[in-house]
Amino acid sequence: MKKIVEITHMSKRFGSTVALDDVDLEAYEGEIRGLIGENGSGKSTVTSIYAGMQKADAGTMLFEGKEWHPSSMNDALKKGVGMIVQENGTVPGISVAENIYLGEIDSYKKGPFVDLGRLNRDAQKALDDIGAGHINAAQITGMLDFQDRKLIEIAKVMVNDPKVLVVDETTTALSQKGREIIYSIMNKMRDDGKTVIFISHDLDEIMSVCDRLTVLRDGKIIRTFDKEEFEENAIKTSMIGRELQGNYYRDDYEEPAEKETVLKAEHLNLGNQLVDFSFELKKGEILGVGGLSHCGMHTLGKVLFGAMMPQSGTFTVHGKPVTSIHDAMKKQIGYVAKDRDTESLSLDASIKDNIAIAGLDKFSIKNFLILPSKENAYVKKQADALSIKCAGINQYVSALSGGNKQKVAFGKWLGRESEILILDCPTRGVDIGVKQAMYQLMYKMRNEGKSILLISEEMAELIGMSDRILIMKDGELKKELVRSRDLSEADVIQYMI
Amino acid sequence: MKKQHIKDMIFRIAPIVGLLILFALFMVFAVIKDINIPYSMKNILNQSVIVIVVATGAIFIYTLGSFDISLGANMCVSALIGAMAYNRTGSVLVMLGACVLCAVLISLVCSVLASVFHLPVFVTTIAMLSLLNAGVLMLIGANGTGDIVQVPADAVSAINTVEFKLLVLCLYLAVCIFVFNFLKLGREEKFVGGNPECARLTGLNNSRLAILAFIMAGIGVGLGSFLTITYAPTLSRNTASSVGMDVIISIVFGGMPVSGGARSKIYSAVVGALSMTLLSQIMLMLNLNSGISQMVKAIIFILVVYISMSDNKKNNLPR
Amino acid sequence: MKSLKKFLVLLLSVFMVLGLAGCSGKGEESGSKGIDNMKNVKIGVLVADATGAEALAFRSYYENYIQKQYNVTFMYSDELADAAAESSAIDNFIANNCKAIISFASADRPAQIRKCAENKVYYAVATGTLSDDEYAEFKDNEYYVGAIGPDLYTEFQAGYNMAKYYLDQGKTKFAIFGGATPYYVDMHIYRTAGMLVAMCEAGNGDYNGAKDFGSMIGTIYGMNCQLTPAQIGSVELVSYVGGYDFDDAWFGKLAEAANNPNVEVLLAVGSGLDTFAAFKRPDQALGTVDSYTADAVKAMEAGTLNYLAGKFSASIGPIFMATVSAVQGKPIRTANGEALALSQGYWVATSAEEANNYFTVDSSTTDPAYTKAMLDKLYGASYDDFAKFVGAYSYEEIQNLKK
Amino acid sequence: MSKGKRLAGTLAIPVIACIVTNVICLAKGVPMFETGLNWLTFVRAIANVSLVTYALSINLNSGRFDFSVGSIALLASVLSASISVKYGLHPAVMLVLSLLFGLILGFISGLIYITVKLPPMIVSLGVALLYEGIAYTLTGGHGVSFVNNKELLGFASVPNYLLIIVIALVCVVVIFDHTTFGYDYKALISGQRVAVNTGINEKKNALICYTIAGGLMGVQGFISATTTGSIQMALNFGSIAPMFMAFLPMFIGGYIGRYSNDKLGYLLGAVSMAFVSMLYVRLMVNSSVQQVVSALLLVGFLIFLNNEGRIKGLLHPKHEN
Repeated sequence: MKKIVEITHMSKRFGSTVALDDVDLEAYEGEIRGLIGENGSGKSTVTSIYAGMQKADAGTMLFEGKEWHPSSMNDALKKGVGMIVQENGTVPGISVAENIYLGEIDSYKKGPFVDLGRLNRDAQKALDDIGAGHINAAQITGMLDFQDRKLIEIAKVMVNDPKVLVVDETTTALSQKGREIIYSIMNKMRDDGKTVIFISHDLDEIMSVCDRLTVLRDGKIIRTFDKEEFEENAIKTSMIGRELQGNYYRDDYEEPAEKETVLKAEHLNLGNQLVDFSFELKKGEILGVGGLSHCGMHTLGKVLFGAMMPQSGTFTVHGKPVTSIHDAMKKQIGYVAKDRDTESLSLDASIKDNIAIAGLDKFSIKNFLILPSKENAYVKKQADALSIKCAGINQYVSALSGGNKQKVAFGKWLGRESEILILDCPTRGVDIGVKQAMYQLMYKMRNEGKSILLISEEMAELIGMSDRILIMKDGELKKELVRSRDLSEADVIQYMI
Repeated sequence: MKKQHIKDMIFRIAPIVGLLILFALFMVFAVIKDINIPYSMKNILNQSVIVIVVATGAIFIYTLGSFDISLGANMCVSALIGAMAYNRTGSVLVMLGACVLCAVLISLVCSVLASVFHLPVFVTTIAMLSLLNAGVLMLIGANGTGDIVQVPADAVSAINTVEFKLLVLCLYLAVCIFVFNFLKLGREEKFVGGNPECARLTGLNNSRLAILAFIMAGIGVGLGSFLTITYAPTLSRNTASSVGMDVIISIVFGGMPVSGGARSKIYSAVVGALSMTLLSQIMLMLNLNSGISQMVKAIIFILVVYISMSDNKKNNLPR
Repeated sequence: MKSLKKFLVLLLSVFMVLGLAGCSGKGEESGSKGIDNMKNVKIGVLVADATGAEALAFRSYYENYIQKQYNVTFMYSDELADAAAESSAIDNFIANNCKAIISFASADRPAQIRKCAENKVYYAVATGTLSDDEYAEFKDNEYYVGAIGPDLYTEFQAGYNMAKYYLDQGKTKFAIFGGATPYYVDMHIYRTAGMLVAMCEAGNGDYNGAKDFGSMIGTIYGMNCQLTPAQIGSVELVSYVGGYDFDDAWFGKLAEAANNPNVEVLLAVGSGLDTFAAFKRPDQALGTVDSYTADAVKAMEAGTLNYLAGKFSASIGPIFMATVSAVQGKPIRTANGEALALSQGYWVATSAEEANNYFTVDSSTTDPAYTKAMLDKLYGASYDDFAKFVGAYSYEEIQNLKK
Repeated sequence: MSKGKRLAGTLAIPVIACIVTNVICLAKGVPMFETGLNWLTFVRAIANVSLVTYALSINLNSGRFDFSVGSIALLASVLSASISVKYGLHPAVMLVLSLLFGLILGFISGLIYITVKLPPMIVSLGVALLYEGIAYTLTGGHGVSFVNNKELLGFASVPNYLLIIVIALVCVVVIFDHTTFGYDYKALISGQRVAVNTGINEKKNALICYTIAGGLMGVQGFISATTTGSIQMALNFGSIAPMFMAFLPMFIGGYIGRYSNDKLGYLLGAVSMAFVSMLYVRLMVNSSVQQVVSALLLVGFLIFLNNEGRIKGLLHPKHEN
């Protein structure tokens, strides 16, 4: 096998954080190489540097044995290295075709002008080629859902026929159909003797898809596993640097002790996101809500927190209706939003600011005056309880890793001693160590009699943690499943699609 | 780690260093040009005080990440109303009350309008500017004493002292610092400026906070218009016409980020306004023509703000 | 290290000696009272307009002529928009040890005078006057030097004369640009009133019930200074525009007002060249109060402009001499020891030749209307001599004085 | 969207403006368009407002607030007028010079922005002061006057203004909708981070934006100057006034853009404003009333724009639920 990607002694810092520390990595023709590691381990950083998104501080890169210095993602793509990024990689305000040829419109010039007809035709062909022909190339990208937008990115990369394809945590956001498209592309590339670098935090997925697997931790390469060496515990151990103690999920299968209903929703309607939706949340229960990305479950979370008003229907907490966010908070509801960086946290503010803001009424005197000592004590308590890794509570949140950011977001609501917690994808983009801590925390809270609404796109998490699972599809409640040992992912998925 | 820390420090104190350098320069020229330094000191305070008061209030609006272009016009209307109130009643207290009440009311109308109709705050203030300018002409017309509205000079001469102005300034500054740093309101304002959506999802009522911010700013404008009357009891349609832009320039010069948020500083107004006044004084001593002194001012402005704010780490251009 | 200290001590002593010498020198100089060997006098100048042609002509006379001829330094303020800015500017001048202030800014003259008097700085009004009440308050104040310039009645007269010039030619259809009239600026209101009164007399009619000086001013105020076209007996005010909006509607209004087919004469209370001139038809006449600039002369030659009333830039020479005299302890006051209150009118040109003569003198920095030789006679002069000199302000009289 | 709906959405506002203003005029017994001069005033207003609106919107759409547009018009026209008057140049040459100086000044302004990387609003404050100061210093505070230059003043004519309006519209539409620069520009507006990561040169794009905006303002300065033959100096932000006339047409343009092209929308917004201006002119509305009406129009339209859904809901209450 020919070595196609070769990275030696690469280092990269972001301010005070060391993202990559002397990393050596190589990949060969005809393989699907997995990259796995906790958040902040550097797996996205190393690949994004190779794909031209940013520059390394030190180290050398070779591509097909030659020096490799891409000036931008487009430059890298042109020369044969394409990357599908984790976050949204499309521009919403322009057409699909323009996104596919973003930064390369120059090649569609007819005289001084842009030949829109040819642009659209070529883009449509690119979409058809990857099996995403249902997308109209002339459409405005912002009108499409997340999955179709991902497919556009894939088309954008594939139209350049890359020799190396990097897929960064893309599949979590995709439905089965989307996943199949991407798997088939990856397999075809391997079969054509090209290279795929696949990044995922989903151990099962990465083990089934990849030929070899490299584990990163704290910006260092820990170990590379060959296919035959794949073994879940060994990989996990090398990922977090120690043996996982205790269980990942909870291991009891008892019903909640109490039967008291704390939150009750009746006939909620909101566009196509909620259709005649009714359910009850009991005290001391973890209620999972699952479905595909756009089934309406994220909207449900916002509605229950008073952040969106349903068109019709009611929901009550202890029999009293919730009228606004402020009211929801008074009724002891807490909400951790799905989009951490834009909805849960203010990145340019400190840990203290972020945690304190939700609890101002808890520690201020007469809900008015703030004494620094009380504030610090309040924040410190949460930070310690969650063991947030930071230089101090005055550190800016933007400098924290994903997991620690999520802990801050949790901290906002723990301090308020919320009785009902609405958690929308609480472990999204969080590494295993933190994930486990979160699960333990959720379980502990459940046993203290708190109620948790766990909205999640991860099947295993729902099955592993929930007392009951509500499956949503197109805004409707499709199925209610009760916790049991026999529940498998297939059981759950069949109601989603 | 350390290096970064030091860099942050430098950025943070750059405006203050700028103020000190300007002060040093001022002293050097003052000695060379043999000017009346004690009088000049008093003069600098006198000239900065109004901008400081108004700008300090305006910080609350800037903290939210928005800004108000109608502050000067609001001040003019409030001062006119205050002066008319004095002429009716002969009471300085009534004048103060009228100034503050009118300014707060105008701010309130502006912010409530924006919040009720979901308008962008800045654009609302643009419309407000036109309305207030028209209002000024009408008030002057209604007053019927030519192009001016006047309060008898002896009515306010007793309080036209640096000591009184400093007292007003310190009181208001103390209140603002207190509100900004020790009250729930201040925290919430800063948080909204950092991330409005997150603030909303944390139960903060953004439009209520915007209204409160405008009220705080309105109080500053009201006090500013009161001080304007005491300083120059003859008002015209041009009263406070330069204050609006002076406030923006001073706040930015003082190191306040225009995007607001957690890094907002209440003392920016003080530092910025004093710096700008010192700069003008230096220009005056050099007796440059208006055009050249404005060019020098512009260049120094961009340079100082560049040193204190520029974020070269970011890939993208700021917006 | 030691040598450094020594050096410093040496330096210090040198400075001290120099300083002492300087002080004694000053003492000597202030003893002699001649205008040519006085020590440098710093004079602050307050301006409300830093860009107008007239303001710049005045500034040029002071900076490019007076400052070169006399041992004085002028410090100019920025453009002062309101009373607060005036007050700040005076503070600045006091801090910079100005001995006197000459003011072109009129937002709050009493406040200006009070502040100057409190700080023992002489104060004079250039190209303007105080109201009677104000004069009564300050005439005995030793720091108030006085005012020389057109009083409001003179402004009224300027407007009256301009309109009358055309009415006498038998013109009956007028358009007026009222300048800052809608902003309640007296100077422009009085000029406008003058024009309207002239029309009332010639047309034997009235403008909204008013026909003379007293009632016309009241009527204009009564209209909130927003004038409207009207038939005035046999004369017609066909159109009227006021304000300085500089927006499209304003340009449109100017164009419409000027280009009205009925209008024969365009009258402007100020800036006629920047407003009406561009829209004027060849068959129309244009009269304005403005200053003598090269453009104005050209406009007169081209027939764009037929009547120009303007202040001559050297008209601020006498007030300068009165101020310097006061600073040097030789104040010029009336017999009762009161401050100066002298009126001075406009130079009026109705032909290109006249305008050109005026402009030549007015713009000269070597031989202006009032030269050093002429002004020197005013230094510490008697009130009568001074008043006589100022009173003879017409172009011809000044030319005679020169000879 | 159907063609009919597009046409209706595109033309609704200008047509309403036209009808309402004309009806008011007629009610007062003054027809809006009587003489050729009326048309000249009308067309000049369109040219002026549309140019400023394009210039301001180019950067504002990208989140860059620019206080300096007025100062660019001022300085560009001072430079071109000084040269043209001195050498007795043809108005067309002065127009080209204004455009050129505008482009250069815009370029410099953009260069400062991408160099110091400060929020554009701050940079534009500095640039406005700087350009005002330069203009003042160059002319000694006098400004430029060419009242006697009949040739330059003679530029003001309906065909000339129409030509400018059409050329400006064609230029902005072509540049922003049909060139690679325009495609990149749009990508940067709605997805700055993604676009930059993909390899679009944001600095170059911003620089071009500032340059084009400057050029447009140069032409606007030329129109202002040749209207009365004089350029008044401004200090201390006196030059920012023209910016304010662009806001309402910009919002109108944004609304129309939903149905057709936003640049065309800005022009139609300018046309609507020109009708309103004509109303002020023909009825000799005094300036304080004018200010109030304009402010109310701005607020009113914004309220409509931001509450369209609610307003429609009020007009057509839903019968279900």
